[in-house]
Amino acid sequence: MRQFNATVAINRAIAPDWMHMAFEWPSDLPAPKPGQFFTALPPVVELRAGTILRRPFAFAGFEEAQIEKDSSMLSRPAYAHSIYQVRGPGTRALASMQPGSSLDIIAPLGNAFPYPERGERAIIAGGGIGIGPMLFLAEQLGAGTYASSAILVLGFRSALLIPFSGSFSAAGLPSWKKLLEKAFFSTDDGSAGTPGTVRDALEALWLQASDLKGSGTKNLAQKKWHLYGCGPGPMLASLAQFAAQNHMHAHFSAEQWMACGVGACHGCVLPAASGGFLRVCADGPVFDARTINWEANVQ
Amino acid sequence: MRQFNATVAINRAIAPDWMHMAFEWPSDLPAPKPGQFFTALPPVVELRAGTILRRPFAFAGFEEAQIEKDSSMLSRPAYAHSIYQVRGPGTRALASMQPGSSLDIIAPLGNAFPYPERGERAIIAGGGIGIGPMLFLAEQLGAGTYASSAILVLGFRSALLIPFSGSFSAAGLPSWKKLLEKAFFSTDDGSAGTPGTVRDALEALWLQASDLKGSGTKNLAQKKWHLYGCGPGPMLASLAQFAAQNHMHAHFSAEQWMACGVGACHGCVLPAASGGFLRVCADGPVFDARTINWEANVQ
Amino acid sequence: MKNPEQEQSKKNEILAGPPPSVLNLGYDLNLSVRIGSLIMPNPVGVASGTFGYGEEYDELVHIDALGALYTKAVTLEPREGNPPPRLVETPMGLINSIGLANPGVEKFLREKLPSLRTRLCPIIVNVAGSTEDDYIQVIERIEAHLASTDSGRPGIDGYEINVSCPNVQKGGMSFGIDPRLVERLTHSLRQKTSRPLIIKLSPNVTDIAEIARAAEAGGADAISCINTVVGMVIDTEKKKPAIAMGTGGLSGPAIRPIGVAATYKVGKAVRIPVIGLGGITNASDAIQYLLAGALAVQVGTALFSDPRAPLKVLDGIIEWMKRHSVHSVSDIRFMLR
Amino acid sequence: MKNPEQEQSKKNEILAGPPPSVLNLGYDLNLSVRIGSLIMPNPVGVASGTFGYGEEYDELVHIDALGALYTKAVTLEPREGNPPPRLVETPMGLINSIGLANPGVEKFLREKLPSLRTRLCPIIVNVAGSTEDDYIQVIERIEAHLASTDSGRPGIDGYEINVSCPNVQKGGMSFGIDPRLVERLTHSLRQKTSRPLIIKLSPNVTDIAEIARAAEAGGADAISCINTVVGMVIDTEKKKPAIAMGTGGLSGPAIRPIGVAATYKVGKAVRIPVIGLGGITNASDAIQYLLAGALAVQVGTALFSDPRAPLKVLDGIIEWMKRHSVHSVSDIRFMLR
Ligand SMILES: Cc1cc2nc3c(=O)[nH]c(=O)nc-3n(C[C@H](O)[C@H](O)[C@H](O)COP(=O)(O)OP(=O)(O)OC[C@H]3O[C@@H](n4cnc5c(N)ncnc54)[C@H](O)[C@@H]3O)c2cc1C
Ligand SMILES: Cc1cc2nc3c(=O)[nH]c(=O)nc-3n(C[C@H](O)[C@H](O)[C@H](O)COP(=O)(O)OP(=O)(O)OC[C@H]3O[C@@H](n4cnc5c(N)ncnc54)[C@H](O)[C@@H]3O)c2cc1C
Ligand SMILES: Cc1cc2nc3c(=O)[nH]c(=O)nc-3n(C[C@H](O)[C@H](O)[C@H](O)COP(=O)(O)O)c2cc1C
Ligand SMILES: Cc1cc2nc3c(=O)[nH]c(=O)nc-3n(C[C@H](O)[C@H](O)[C@H](O)COP(=O)(O)O)c2cc1C
Ligand code: FES
Ligand code: FES
Repeated sequence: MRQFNATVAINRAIAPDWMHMAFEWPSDLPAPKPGQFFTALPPVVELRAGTILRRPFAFAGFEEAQIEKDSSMLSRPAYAHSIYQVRGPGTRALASMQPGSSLDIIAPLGNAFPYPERGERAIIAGGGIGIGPMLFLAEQLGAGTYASSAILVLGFRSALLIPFSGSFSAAGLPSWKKLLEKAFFSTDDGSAGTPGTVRDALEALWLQASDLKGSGTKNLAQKKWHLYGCGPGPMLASLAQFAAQNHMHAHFSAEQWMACGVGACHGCVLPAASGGFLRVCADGPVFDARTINWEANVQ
Repeated sequence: MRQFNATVAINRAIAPDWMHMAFEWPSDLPAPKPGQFFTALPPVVELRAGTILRRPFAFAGFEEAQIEKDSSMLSRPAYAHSIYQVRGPGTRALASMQPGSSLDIIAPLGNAFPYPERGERAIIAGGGIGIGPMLFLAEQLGAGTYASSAILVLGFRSALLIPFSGSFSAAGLPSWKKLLEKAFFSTDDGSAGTPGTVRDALEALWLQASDLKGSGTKNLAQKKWHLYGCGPGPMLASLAQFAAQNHMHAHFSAEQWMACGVGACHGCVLPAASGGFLRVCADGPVFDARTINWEANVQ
Repeated sequence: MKNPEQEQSKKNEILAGPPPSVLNLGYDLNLSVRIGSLIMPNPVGVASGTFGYGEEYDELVHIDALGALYTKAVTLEPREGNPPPRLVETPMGLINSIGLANPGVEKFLREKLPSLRTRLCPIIVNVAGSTEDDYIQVIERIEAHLASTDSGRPGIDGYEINVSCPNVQKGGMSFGIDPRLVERLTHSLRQKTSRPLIIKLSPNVTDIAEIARAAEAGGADAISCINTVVGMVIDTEKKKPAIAMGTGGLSGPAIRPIGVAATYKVGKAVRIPVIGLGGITNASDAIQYLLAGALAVQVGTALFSDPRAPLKVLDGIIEWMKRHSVHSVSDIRFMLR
Repeated sequence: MKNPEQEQSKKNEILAGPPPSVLNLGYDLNLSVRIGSLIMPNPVGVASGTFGYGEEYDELVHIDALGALYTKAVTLEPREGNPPPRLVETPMGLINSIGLANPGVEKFLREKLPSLRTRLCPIIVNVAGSTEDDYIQVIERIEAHLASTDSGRPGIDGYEINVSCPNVQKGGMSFGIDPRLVERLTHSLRQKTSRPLIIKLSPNVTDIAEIARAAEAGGADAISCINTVVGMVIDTEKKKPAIAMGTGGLSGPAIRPIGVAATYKVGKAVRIPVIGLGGITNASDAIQYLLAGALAVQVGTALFSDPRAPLKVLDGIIEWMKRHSVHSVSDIRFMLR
């Protein structure tokens, strides 16, 4: 964990109100892991915004530094990537930043997604802007087509909102493009993939897997699912139920208003399943789905 | 008086920390007069500035709209000009605005300098950033060399701070350049013109005028002075004393923190010479020097 | 003496219709709110001391469309106010120390009332004083004047009593901190007028609900909540207070959470309407106050950054009501979950 | 029982030197301030509840260089705190409703004290409770523990008593609003410890000076001024309070003018030192508090935007002292013109 001034390298629209930002990563700082997040403090805000808090964002990707073959010099610094939605003054301020400008960052923060256990198949489910950390995780776990071990399931309100696809959308990381090509989709309006929610898409896949048991792809189909999720509160509550019903491991990345971001203020808590509260920034943001009372957090 | 969104046409440095701004003026709004001011609300501020008030600035010049010969179409809009010093968050925000962007303006506000009476010679004294309205007035009164009726006397801390002169300084209005060529100067450090304050420069001119009485330029020298002033509080207090001692008419433009800028809140008052208080925004900003207790305002 | 109730109902006829900005919307929204015998055409007024007596803003604001105009304070004698500097900006706030500068009730009636009579929006006169008798005399004088002049419009539709003034008889402590004083003052003024009587509370107390209940017990028609919060800024270069009087009154967005909390507390404590204010700059801010229990709101400091703020607030409330299918603005105060 | 005075003077020897950031300046500035028997190496501490027990900020802040670390509140029993949401941002402010979540005094002594003992800066334990007895027991328990463990550093150099907590025996009204309760509580605690006893006042009262005088009369060594201001935000889309408990405590730059005014008032009312806080983000803010009469300051909410804020504040105070030729930081409180 460190506070540093990062140079913004990329900051461009990838879907309506969605931006892709990349910034230089200090060469001597451990690389961020999927699930971890950073907090940013943009230098300029609109008049009367009156914001004072840093804003937390999940990492959506990381590119290692490249080192010259013959020397130990960096030929290109490392870059951290994030996908964010423009919602209020903080993200509007972020969206107005030009490449080359400097951004106050504290990172890496929080814990990361655990690897699936032996014999587990990673099912990675992202909803809305929650896809950022899911892309990062899917990349690391080598998610691919249905035949591969890990698969990615993404939910959107409509096909038009899928990033990198619209005509005005800039390209993101090459790995994201590949992942999106192989991903399963759900859309609320049915304009792409399974009509309905991410859970609906998962239910469909689950049925398919059961059907396949005993068939040729038995091996794969029989693997236990390990569900990874990030998205809006109601989605996580629904996925937690799905995971519990089907007795699968599940880890979700949660969100909550934050102040310190490092575990000191106890402001960012969620209700724990066993009573009491857990801090999203320091005990999470990744939680074993069974440890949080997700229902209580959906209002 | 109107509130409008003005397009910024010019916004560039003319001396260390000094900027020249011009913005488009609505074709159907009466032109501002020397002494009048506007208030501006920049759209974006630095983080944690927390400013909410509009910022007042004097007009430093005005260019009429140009109309096509053959039609009644505007070939160029009217422009209002101002010179401002970057001091705090409001002026920093203003200084960061790009030409072409939009600025919330209320104008024209306050009263204007009265014309000199018959037989009066206009002596126009500006100190520091107070030169803005003085340039505007000097242009309207046709200030020129010592032989002309109106003359301009400007005080700075040092020659290096005289606008448009340093190597990095952008040019301002052509009329300003002409006025500055003919102006008398004082500098605190003696690096240009009379060493000392604006008052010292005026005393020198005053002696010169007395010496000339009865000589060839008698006519001009015998004219009564009408002193116009704008600058820091101590300068105005000193000029008020000078004007009183020498029994001359004097009008000064004053400054005070403002909230409403239109006379409603009574926040921007100065102590009146006759007791009570006067509002800078609505009773001024131009006052007959005898009506204000300038000493009481210098702390 | 003429019957102010009658006068009022005459005026209500004129005012009861929706304000200009709503007329052409074609929606059937009820924006009017009732304070005592007065019906305000919409809930958005401009706060005392920030709008003068109206004239200064004539070229910038469509004054007739306001829910109400709360005048700058009127005192018995003319007041020159405090020495400058009187203002200093704070983070999202403003401290003022105007010192109730005003021409006094006689000059007010002579010079300000005629223009107020020409307004189509309700006019609430803000009254201040240093003794109970000061307040009483101001209202007596105004009532006598209104009774003696025969004119279609009274130009004064109610009173807002500023009890935050230092009470000279009680060693400079403000009236507004003592429930007994507030009840007595309200009771005395109640005898003098049947026009709406609004008590404006100071937030600088341990228990604002107690003061509100005292005002209600004294016969007030409504509570305005809140006046400014005591604050101070020190100029660290000059090593002295930024405003001449040392401390002053903090207003603006910085105090909005304090105002909303106070409104919520007062709304639960009394049955008379609450008028919420403090830091309102946009519709969402105003709706916070309405949801907290206010029947109407006032916009003050926000005028200084944008004179259009009050009517933008009104438009935003209308938009919100349509989106949330709320028919009557006076229902919002019961909608907090 | 060991003699805490003696322990303290041992620790003062270690601490009395200038902090790291000053060591290499080559200037002869006296930054230390005395609170009771404790000498703080510089006047800039971190505020209770915003810095945990230190560990969380280890990688971001040079904790040893702080003037003091005021811990998160410690209560007799463990507390889980309030349901979320607990935070909401306001214009230049933050409302929190943490509900004193903490592990309780036993676990604090077992799990938090060892790391506090490793700090070179003074540690002030913030104590909260629902009854007078709660406070007494926390301090008795800590004193007993310190007396029984033999270690070079006590790890606890004083107490800051948070009297803003709701008092369950008095129907939930806070201790801090009643001067008699504050005096009695202070007096009781004074019997239990000779370490510095700092009473932290709530600004949500009519007369904060009266409460400060009560704390002084009860034997307090210093006053911390101010705790958070009651505030509320309503989510106008969900039509419910933004934080689960309804109202919460407002902090940050928005309340700074309120804190400075309170510090000024309290500074004039008592002879014991005042520790100023509320909205300090930079050196100029801190110097406002010092000029208003504070001997030391605390930085709270500003940590959340920039963990470097406290040490930047300290550097800025040093720069200001040099520019204004002030030798000793404790002289600043007498310099207001
Ligand atoms: C661990 C973590 C990771 C996150 N990762 C991402 C990400 O990768 N991409 C992304 O776009 N957003 C992410 N967010 C949410 C992001 O922090 C908020 O959208 C952002 O702070 C909004 O700031 P604003 O000033 O633009 O809007 P505000 O005006 O502050 O808020 C706009 C809306 O966002 C909600 N909101 C604000 N902050 C939070 C928060 N911390 N948690 C939940 N809701 C909030 C508000 O209730 C409001 O409805 C993450 C949040 C957390 C806690
Ligand atoms: C009628 C009038 C005309 C003016 N004309 C000009 C002009 O032509 N060019 C120009 O550069 N400035 C002018 N000013 C001053 C200008 O308004 C301030 O410099 C500006 O508001 C500072 O804003 P800020 O946010 O940058 O600085 P802040 O941080 O607000 O203030 C920086 C410094 O300026 C002082 N200051 C702020 N506002 C005022 C004010 N209204 N009057 C006096 N001092 C103030 C503060 O005390 C502080 O020392 C004028 C002021 C008035 C009242
Ligand atoms: C410059 C100024 C003058 C004020 N004068 C008065 C006054 O004369 N009488 C009064 O009751 N309140 C007065 N107030 C308080 C406001 O009416 C209002 O209660 C307060 O400013 C909070 O609202 P706001 O944040 O919207 O400004 C004044 C406020 C300001 C800023
Ligand atoms: C998240 C948070 C938690 C707090 N917890 C405590 C606490 O446990 N005990 C206490 O006395 N004050 C507590 N406070 C109040 C602060 O110590 C401080 O008095 C207040 O925030 C004003 O200072 P600031 O504006 O610098 O934050 C807390 C404040 C915040 C923001
Ligand atoms: S944000 Fe402070 S504990 Fe999580
Ligand atoms: S600024 Fe309001 S009266 Fe001048």
